[in-house]
Amino acid sequence: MDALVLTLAIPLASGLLLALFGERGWAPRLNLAASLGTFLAAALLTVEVVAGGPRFAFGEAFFIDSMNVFFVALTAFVGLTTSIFSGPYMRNERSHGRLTAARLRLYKSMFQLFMFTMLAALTTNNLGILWVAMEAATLTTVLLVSLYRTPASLEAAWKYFILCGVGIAQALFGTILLYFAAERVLGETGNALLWTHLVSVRGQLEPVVMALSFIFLLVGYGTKVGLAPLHNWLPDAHAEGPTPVSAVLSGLLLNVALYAILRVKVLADGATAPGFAGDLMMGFGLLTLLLAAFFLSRQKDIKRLFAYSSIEHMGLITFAFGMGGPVANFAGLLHMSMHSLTKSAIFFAVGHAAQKCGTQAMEDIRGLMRINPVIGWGLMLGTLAILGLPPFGVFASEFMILTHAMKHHPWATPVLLLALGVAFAAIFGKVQPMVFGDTHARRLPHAPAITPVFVHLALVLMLGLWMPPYLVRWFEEAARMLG
Amino acid sequence: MPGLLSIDLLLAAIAAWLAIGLAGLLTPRNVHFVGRILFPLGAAVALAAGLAALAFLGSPAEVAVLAIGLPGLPFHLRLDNLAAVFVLLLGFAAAGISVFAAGYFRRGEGAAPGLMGLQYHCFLAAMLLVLLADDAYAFMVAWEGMALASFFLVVTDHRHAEIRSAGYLYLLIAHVGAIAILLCFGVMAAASGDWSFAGMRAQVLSPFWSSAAFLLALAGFGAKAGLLPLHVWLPEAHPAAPSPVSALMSGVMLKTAIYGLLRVCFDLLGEPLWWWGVAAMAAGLASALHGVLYSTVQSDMKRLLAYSSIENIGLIVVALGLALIFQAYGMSGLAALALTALFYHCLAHAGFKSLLFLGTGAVLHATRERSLGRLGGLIHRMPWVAWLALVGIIASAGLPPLSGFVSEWLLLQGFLFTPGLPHSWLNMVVPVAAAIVALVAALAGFAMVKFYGIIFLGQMREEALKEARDAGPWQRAGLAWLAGLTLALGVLPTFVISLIDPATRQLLGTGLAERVREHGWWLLAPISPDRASYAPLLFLVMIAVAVLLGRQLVHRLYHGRVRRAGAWDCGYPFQGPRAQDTAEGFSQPIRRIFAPVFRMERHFPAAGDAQPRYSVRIEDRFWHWLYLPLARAAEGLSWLAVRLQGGRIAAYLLYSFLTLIVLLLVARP
Amino acid sequence: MSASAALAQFFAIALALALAPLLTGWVNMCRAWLQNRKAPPLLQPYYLLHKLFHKDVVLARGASPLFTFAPYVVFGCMLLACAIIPTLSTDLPFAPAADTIALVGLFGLARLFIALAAMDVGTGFGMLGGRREMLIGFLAEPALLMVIFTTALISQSTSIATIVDTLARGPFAIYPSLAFAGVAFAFVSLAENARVPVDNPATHLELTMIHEAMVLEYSGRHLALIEWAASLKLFAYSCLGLALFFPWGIAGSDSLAGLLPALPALAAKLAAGGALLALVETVNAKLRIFRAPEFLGSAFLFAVLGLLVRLLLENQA
Amino acid sequence: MIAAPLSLQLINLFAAVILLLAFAMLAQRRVLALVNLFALQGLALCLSTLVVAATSGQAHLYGSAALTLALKVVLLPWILHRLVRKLQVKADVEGLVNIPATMLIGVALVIVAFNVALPISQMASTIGRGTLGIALASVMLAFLMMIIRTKAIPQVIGFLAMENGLFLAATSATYGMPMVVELGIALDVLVGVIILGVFFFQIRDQFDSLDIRHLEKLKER
Repeated sequence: MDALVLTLAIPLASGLLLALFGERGWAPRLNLAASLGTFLAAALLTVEVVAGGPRFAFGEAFFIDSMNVFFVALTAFVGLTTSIFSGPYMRNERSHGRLTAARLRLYKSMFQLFMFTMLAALTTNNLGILWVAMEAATLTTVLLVSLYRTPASLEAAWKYFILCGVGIAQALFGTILLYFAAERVLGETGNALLWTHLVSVRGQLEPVVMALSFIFLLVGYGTKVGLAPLHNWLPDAHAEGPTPVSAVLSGLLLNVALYAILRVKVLADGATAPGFAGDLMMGFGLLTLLLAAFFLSRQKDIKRLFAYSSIEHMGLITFAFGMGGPVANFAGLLHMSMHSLTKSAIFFAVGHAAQKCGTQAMEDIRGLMRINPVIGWGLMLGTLAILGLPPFGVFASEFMILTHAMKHHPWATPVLLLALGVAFAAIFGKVQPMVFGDTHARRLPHAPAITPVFVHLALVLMLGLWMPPYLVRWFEEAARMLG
Repeated sequence: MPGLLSIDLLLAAIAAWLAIGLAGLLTPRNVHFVGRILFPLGAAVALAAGLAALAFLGSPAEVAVLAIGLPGLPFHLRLDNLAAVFVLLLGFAAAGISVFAAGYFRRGEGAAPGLMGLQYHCFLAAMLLVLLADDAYAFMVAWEGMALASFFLVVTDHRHAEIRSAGYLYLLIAHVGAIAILLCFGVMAAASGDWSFAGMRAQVLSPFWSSAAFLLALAGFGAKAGLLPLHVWLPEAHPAAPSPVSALMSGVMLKTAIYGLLRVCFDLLGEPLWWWGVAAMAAGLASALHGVLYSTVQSDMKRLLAYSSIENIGLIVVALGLALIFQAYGMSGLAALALTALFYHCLAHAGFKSLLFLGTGAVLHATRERSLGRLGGLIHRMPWVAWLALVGIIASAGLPPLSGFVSEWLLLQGFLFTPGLPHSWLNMVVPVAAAIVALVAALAGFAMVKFYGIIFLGQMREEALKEARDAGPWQRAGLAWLAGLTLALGVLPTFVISLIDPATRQLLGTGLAERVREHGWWLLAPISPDRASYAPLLFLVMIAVAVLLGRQLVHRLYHGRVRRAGAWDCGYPFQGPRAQDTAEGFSQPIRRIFAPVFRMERHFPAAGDAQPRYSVRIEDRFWHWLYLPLARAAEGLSWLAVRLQGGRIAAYLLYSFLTLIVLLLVARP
Repeated sequence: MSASAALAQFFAIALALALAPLLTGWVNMCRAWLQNRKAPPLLQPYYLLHKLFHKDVVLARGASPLFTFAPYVVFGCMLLACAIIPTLSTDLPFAPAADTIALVGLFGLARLFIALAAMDVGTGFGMLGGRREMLIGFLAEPALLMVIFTTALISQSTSIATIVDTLARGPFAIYPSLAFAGVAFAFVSLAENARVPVDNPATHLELTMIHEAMVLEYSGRHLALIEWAASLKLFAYSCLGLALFFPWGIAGSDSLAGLLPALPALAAKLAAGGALLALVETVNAKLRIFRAPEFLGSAFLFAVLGLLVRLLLENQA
Repeated sequence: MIAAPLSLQLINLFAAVILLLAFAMLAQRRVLALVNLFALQGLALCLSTLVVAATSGQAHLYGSAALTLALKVVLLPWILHRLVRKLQVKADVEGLVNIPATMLIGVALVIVAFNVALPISQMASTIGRGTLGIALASVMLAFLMMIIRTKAIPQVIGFLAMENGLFLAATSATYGMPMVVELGIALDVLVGVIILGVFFFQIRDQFDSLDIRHLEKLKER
C-alpha cells in the first residue's frame, strides 16, 4: 500500500478506534502501535521521496516534496516518542487520581486524530484543506487542553479555542483572498487553491490582493505559531494541559502553523514587492523574541516557562525565514527541527519532574538530580540545549541565524542578542535550582519513560556536531524552494 | 617521525581525554579506578600534549580539517606557535593538577568521581580544542563547551545555595561573553561571509569596524578572563569549585581568554590602533588594582586567590595594552618585549596560581575549613603543603628569584621605553601606569603574606586543626611538580624566552630570543646588559650560599644551642590563638587607606556590651554600580511586558484585532 | 670573571659587612649628640652582635622551622644587595645579576620573609608588626620605582652601574628631576629602614613599633643576624642613594688604583649621610601609623613630579 | 451611469442586509434575540448565495447555499436555542463598552474595511464584487462583538457571525471555494460548535455562570 495512505490512515483509523474502544486494556498498546506504524510509514515515505523526488498522490490533492516530507518525518517521530513517554506518564496521572479511564480514552483518541490533522496539513496540496486541517488540529487539541477539567484548564482551553478560532478565521479570509487572486489567473477550475499550480503562476498573481491575503494569513496562522502579540493563548494552553499535549503543541503544532505561513510566503514573495513578506515576518519575529524573553523572568510555573521559551524560539525562526535566502532558510528549518526535538524532550523531563514533586510550581521543584539523576540531567541538558549552548544543534542553527543577520541585517543583531541573553538569564536561573540542591520527593508508582528524552537530546547533539549529508541536501533543497 | 604531525598528536590527546572521561562512567563510584588510574592517565596525556607543543614550537603551522561541524563549515583546526605556547601551558599545568586530583577523591564524599572525571576531562579537551580551533564555529563550540564543562564542575557540590548561585553567575557571564565574541567574529567575517580564521585574516576592515571588533573581543574575552567590570563571577565560582577545578580554571582557563585576545588583536585584525592599547591598559590596570585590593581584604582563602587571579589577569592585559601601543607605532621590538612579558606572566601565573589553589585544596581536605578566621599554624601539621605553598606565594608576590618576578620585570622594562612614544599624552601618562603596576605588585605581597601567614603560621585558631594531616603522595607530587615549574620559570628565563620566541615572532615578526641568547644562558638582558639585566640563578645561588654558609659559620664560630620557652610578646600574659590577628584584622590598614574602594557594612559593639561582636562585610562595588541596576532594569522591563498577559480574553482579542488593522492600514506591498 | 674583579667583588662584600654596623653606630652616636645625650661608643653595634651571637637562642614553643630559617634569608638578601650596589666601583661581577628593579624585588623578598617570620609564633605583636611592615612596603615600593624610573630615563638604563657611569662620568648636566627624585628617595629610605618619622628603631613602645614588633621573639644568633641585616639594609640604601644622586667618586674599574681614592670618598659621604639622618630623626616626631600613607604618598608624588619634569624639561637634551 | 442588473442589485441588497444585521447584533442586548439575528444573517447569506449561483450558473454554489441553509439557519440556531434554554441564560448581555460607542467604532471599522477592500473590488470580475468590502466589514464587526461581549454565548455567536462574513466574501468575490474545502469548513464549524456546547456545560459546572470574566485567572503577575 502507498506509504502516504498509511501515514494518514493509521492515525485516523486508530483515532476512531480508540474513540470507541479506548477503555480496553489493549488501548495503550494500540496507541503505541499506531504511533509506531505512523512513524514507519512516514519513514518509508521519506525514503521514497528522497529516492524518487517530489510526487503527488490522489491526483493532485496531496503533494510531497523535500520540505514537507521532512516535517512529516519529524512529526511522526515526535508523535512516536510522545506516545512512548505518555504511557507511564498517563498511568501515573491515573494513579494519582487526576484522570479517569474515560478521559484517557479521549486523550488517546484525540492524540491520534491530532496527529492525523497535522500530517494532513503537512501533506495536502490544497491550501483550503490546509486551513481545514489546521482548524481541525485546534479542535482536537482543545479538549486535550481541558482534559483535567480544572477551572484553570477550562479557562486555558476556552482562550485557546476562541483566540485560535478567531485567528484561523482571519486565515480563512486570507485564503479566500488568495483564491480570489488565483482564480483570475488559473480560472475557475478548482485548481486555484492547489499550491503546485499557484507556485507556477505566482509571478502573475495580483500584488495588492496577495499582500492583503498574506497579512490575513500571517495574522491568522501566526496566532497558532504564537507570534506576539497574538500569543496569549499559548502559555495557558501549554501549562494547563497534560504534559504530552504540551510537548506536541510546542514541538509540532507550532511548526505546522509556521509551515503553513512558509508555504504562503513563497507565493507572496512571487507576487508582491521583494521584501514585503520577509519584512513583516522579521518584524513579528523580533517583537516576539524580545517580548517572550522579558516574559520569561517572571514565570513561576515550569510549563509556562517553557511555553514562553517556545514563543521565543518561534520568534527567532520567523525572523530567520523573514530574512530569506538559502542560508537563513536552512537555518530556520534546522532551528525548527532542533526546537521540536529539544522542546519536546524538555517537556517530557518536565512532566516527570512535576509528577515527582506533585506540582508545576518551580519553587517547589527542587533537587531533581538527587531524586532521579536521569530526569535531572535530562532537564539540565535539555535546557542548556534550548538555550543555544554548543555542542547542541540549537547552537548550530542560532549560529547560522545570527551570522546571517550580522551580514545582512546588522541592526537586528543587538536585539537578537539582547533577547537571547535575557532569555538565558531567566531560564537558566530558574532551571538550575530545580535540578540541583536538596529535596524531599516521592517515588512514582510507574517508572518514567526517560528514553525519549535522551533519544531526542542525542539527536540534537549529533546534529550540532555533524549533519548527515542527505539531511543537508534535504534542507538545502527545501531552503532553495523557500527562496 | 615523518608523517605524524603534532596537531594529530594533540587531536589524539583530545580523543584520549574524552575516552578517559567516558571510561569513568563505567564505574562512577569507584574512587580507586577513577582516582588512581584515570586521573594519572589524564595527567600523562596532558604531559604528552605539553611535550608535543614543546617539540612543535618553532615549526611552521599545521592545519587539519575534521569532518564535523556545520555543512559548508567543517571544523578547521590549526596549530601555530601562538597556540603551541598555550598548549604547553595547558599540558604542563594540567599534568600537575591531574596528579593532584588523583589523590583528591575520597570514598563516599561528594559527587560521583566518575562523573566529575568526565566533566574534568571534557573541560581539558574543550580547552585544547579552543586553542586549536581555526574557524568561528569550532571556536565557539569549544569555547562554550569549556564553559559548560567547567560550570558543571563548579556546581559539583550543588547542595549549597551559594554554590548554585555562583554557578549561575558564572555561566551567565560566560554566555554574555560568548555572545560578544560571536559578535566580534561576526564583525570580522560579515563582509566576506567566510567564518574561518583564514578568511578573517584576509579581511581588511575599516578602522571603525576593526575597533568595534577589538572592543567586542576585549569585552567577550575579558568576561572570561575576569576583567573589570565582568569579573564578578570569578570570586564566586573559584571558591565554589573543587580545588583542582579552581586550579584549572584560574591557572589555565583564564589564559584561554588571553589567547583569544591575542588571536584577535594580533593575528586576525591586522594593524592595531594606538588607543586599543590604552583601552586594554586601562581595563587591565583597573582590574589589577581592584583585584589586588579586594584580595587583601578577603576572609575566604579561595576568594582571596580568586581576586588575586583578577589582579594577575589585569597585569597580563596591561602587558597586552603596552604591546598594542608599541605595535601601533611600529616599534615592534618593544612590542615583542611587552608580549614576552605577557606570555611569561601567563606561564608563571598558570604555575603558581594552580599551585596555590591546590594548596588550599589540600588544606580544605585536611581541615574542611575555607575561612581564614578558623585556620592557622598548619605548617606544623602539613609541612609539605606549607613549604611548597611558600614557593607559590613568593612567585605570586612577584618577588625574585621566582617566576612572577621575571614577567613583572620584563613588563616594567617595557614601560621604561614608553617615554619614547611619539605621542605627547601617552609618553607622560603611561609611565605612571608603571607605578600602579608596582603598587599592585607590592599589594600582592601584602595579600600573599596574609594568605600564608594566616593559614600556615601562628597558632592554630581552632582545636580541630590539630587533627589535620599532611597531603598524601599524589597530592604532594602534584604540588611539587607545579612548584618545580615555578622555580624553573623563575631561574631559567632565557630558556623560557627562547621557547616563547616563535609565538612573538609569529605575531610581531620579531622576538627577543636572539638578543637574549647572546649574553649567556644565565643572564637575562632583553635589550643589552648595559640597559638592564637580571640573573635569577645567581640570586638563588647567592642567597642559598649566604644561608648555608652563614649558618655553618655561625654554628662553627659560636654555637648552635637552642632553648625552647614560651613566647615573649612584650610580656603580655594572654597569648592564646585569639590574641592573633584575624583575617579581617590583618587587612585593616588596607580597608582604612583604600576605604572608598570598598563597600563596607560594619557593625561595632556598643560601649559596655557584655558580649561585644565586631563584624565587617565587604561587597564588590560593581554589584551596586552595575549588576543590580541592570537586574532592576530587566525586572522593570519584564514587569511592563507581562502587562500584555493580563488574563482578559477581550484584551487578547483586541491585540489580535489591532494588529490586523494596523497591518492592513500600514503595510503596503 | 677576572681575578681582580672577583677580588673587588669580595672586597665590596667584606666592606659592606664591616662598615654596615659602623654606620649604624655612627648614626646612633650623632643622634645621641644631637639629643644632648652621652653617646654610646662608635663600635657599640659590634659589641652587641658579638654578645648576641654568644647567647643561647630561646625559641618560642610555637616557632616553626620557617622562623629559624628567615634570619638567614634576610641576611643573605641584604648581603646580595650590598654585593650589587656599587660602593667603591661600578665594575662588579655580580652587578649584572640585578638592576635597580630587581634590587627592589630583593628588598621585597627580605621583607616578605621577615613579615612571615613575625607571624610565625602567633603573638599579637608579631602579627601587628608583620601587617604594618607590609603596609609600609606597598606604600614605599611604587615611590621607589618611580624614583628609579626617573634616574633610569636619564641614563636610558636601569642597571645601577650604567646609571652611575652616566651621571658621574658623562658630560656634566644639571637635572632638576633628580632633585625631586632625591627627596622622594630620602622619604622612602626613611620608611624602609624603620626610621623616624615612620618608625622608631629605639623604641619598644607597644603600639608604635613596626620593625621591633616583628623581631620581638628573636634572640641569640637569630637576632644578631636580623640586626646585622638591618644595618646592611641601611648601608645598602645609603650606598644606593649615593650611587644614584651623588655618584662622584665611585671608581669605574676594579683596579686598586681606582678603588683606593674611592674609599675615603665613600666614607665621607656615608658620614655626612649618617649625620643628616640623625638630624632628621631628631627634629621630627614619629607619625601615627596612618599618617605614613600621607608621608609615602608625598614621596610618590615627588617621584612622579620628577618623572614629569624629566619628560617635560629634559627630554630635548 | 448604467443601472446595474437586477441580480447585482439583489446581491448588494443582501450584502447590505447582512451588514445591517451585523450592526444589529452589535447593538443587541438579549441572547435569544442575538441567536435569531444570527439565523437571519445566515438566511440573507443563503439567499445571496442563491442569487450568485443563479446568475453565474455555478452549480456547486447551490450546494453551498443549501449547506448554509442547513447549518447556519437551521442547525446552529437550533443548537444555540437549546443551549440557552438548557443553561438558563437569562440575564441581558453586558458589554464592556456602551452601545453608542460600540456603534461609532463599528462605523469607523466599516470605513476602514471599505477602504482596504476598494482596490480589490475594482479588479474583481465577479458580479458581487462590491460586496467584498461589506464582507470584510461584517467580519470586523463580528470581531468587535467578540471583543466587547463578556458572556460566553454571545462571544461564540460573534465567532459564528464572523464565519458568515467569510462565507459572504467567498461567494461574492470568488463564486465560492472548491466544494471539498467548503465541506471541510462546514464540518469544522459544526464540530466547533458541538465542542463549544460541551464547553459551556463544563464552564457552567465549574463557575456556575457563563460569564467569561470568571476566566481571567490565568495571567502574569
